[in-house]
Amino acid sequence: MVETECHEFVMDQGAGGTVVFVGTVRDQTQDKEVLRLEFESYQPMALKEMKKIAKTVIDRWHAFKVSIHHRVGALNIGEIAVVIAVSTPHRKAAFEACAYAIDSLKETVPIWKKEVFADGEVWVAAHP
Amino acid sequence: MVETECHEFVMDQGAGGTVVFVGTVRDQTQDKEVLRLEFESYQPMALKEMKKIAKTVIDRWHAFKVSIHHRVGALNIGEIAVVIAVSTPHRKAAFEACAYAIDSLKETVPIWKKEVFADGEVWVAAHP
Amino acid sequence: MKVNILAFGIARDILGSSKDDVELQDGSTIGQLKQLLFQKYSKFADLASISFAVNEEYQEDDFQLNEDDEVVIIPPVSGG
Amino acid sequence: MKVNILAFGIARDILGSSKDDVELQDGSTIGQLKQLLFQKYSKFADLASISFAVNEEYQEDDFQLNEDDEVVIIPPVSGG
Repeated sequence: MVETECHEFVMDQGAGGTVVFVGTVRDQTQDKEVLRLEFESYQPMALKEMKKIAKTVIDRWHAFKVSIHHRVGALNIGEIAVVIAVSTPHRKAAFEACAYAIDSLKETVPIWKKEVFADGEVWVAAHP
Repeated sequence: MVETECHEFVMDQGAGGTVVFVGTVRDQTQDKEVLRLEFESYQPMALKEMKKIAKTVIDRWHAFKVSIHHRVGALNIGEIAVVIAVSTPHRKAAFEACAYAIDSLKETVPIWKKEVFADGEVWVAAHP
Repeated sequence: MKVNILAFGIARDILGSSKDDVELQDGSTIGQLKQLLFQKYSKFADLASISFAVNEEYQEDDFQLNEDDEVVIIPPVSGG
Repeated sequence: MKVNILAFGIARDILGSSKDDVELQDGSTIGQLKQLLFQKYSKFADLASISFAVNEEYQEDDFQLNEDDEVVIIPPVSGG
């Protein structure tokens, strides 16, 4: 399971705390039932942008290790879409750094999510 | 692995995010090498206090599910001591609630940690 | 009256035992038990804090004890 | 000069293809390419935002393009 791998990767014998964020596919958005999600990415740039986030986390919060993982393709309800794990010497930094990482991922990493409903589909956040 | 179990327990099909805090045994404290930790608890009250924390997390952050798990006995360096997992409708709440839960656990739950060094041992936080 | 003491962590080390019986005047409070313990075991004064629990709940100094209550000495907790 | 367009997400739907070639005057910028795309595909104006990447990096409107550059249209991202 990717979540355990991510966490095991960031475990460090000097780490005071590891914070893991797990984003799963929700079963509804604005009261409308979602059947599944489809993610696509511009992969080489997505990896570059994820590495930038990881570098910031290491520089700013002195993280020992960072793991950022995002699935692409079709995902069903309840499936894990994203896992971010951060280990730091002190736990407060791990919470801040992990929250920063997921916030940044949602802002800068070229990944696109399409919600598929019974009666159509929509690219999330595409329109104002 | 307890961490995966904790996370799987809190997964919810309506959850926007799950945040997991994992506390592991550190290899040093104030530059002194720790050989192992020994945890003991006043178990019936520890469970009661953990349930109070879980209830607050559910009431205050509208969490779907909360899992709080703490090991007792002798733990070696790198072993997991505590796992807290919280799932909420929105991810910001999951970070806040999980940070609150570990902060509270450290303040109120009757669990005691003894650090064992090569040349002695000390009950953590016992003295000012 | 007699109350039963249960001690954990460094409190157990100070008592030299995880259990002890203490004789108190009827109607004594946790505050009075605390004074007695501090007189008998001077090392309690060195601790960062000390709390007490009865019926698995933290109780304040003014909590009135009853015969055969189980009073748990809670030195500074350090879980996590 | 010719630049190669790569489109993802809703941008691909608007183009009707994930790839396209565009003829631009030599020395054109991303800003000029953007104008041309907005003229050709009016639906771009409905998007919440639109960014461009060259060499796998976000680039601003004043970025000067070269022959055969691969320019990636990045509609609002929505990972996570």
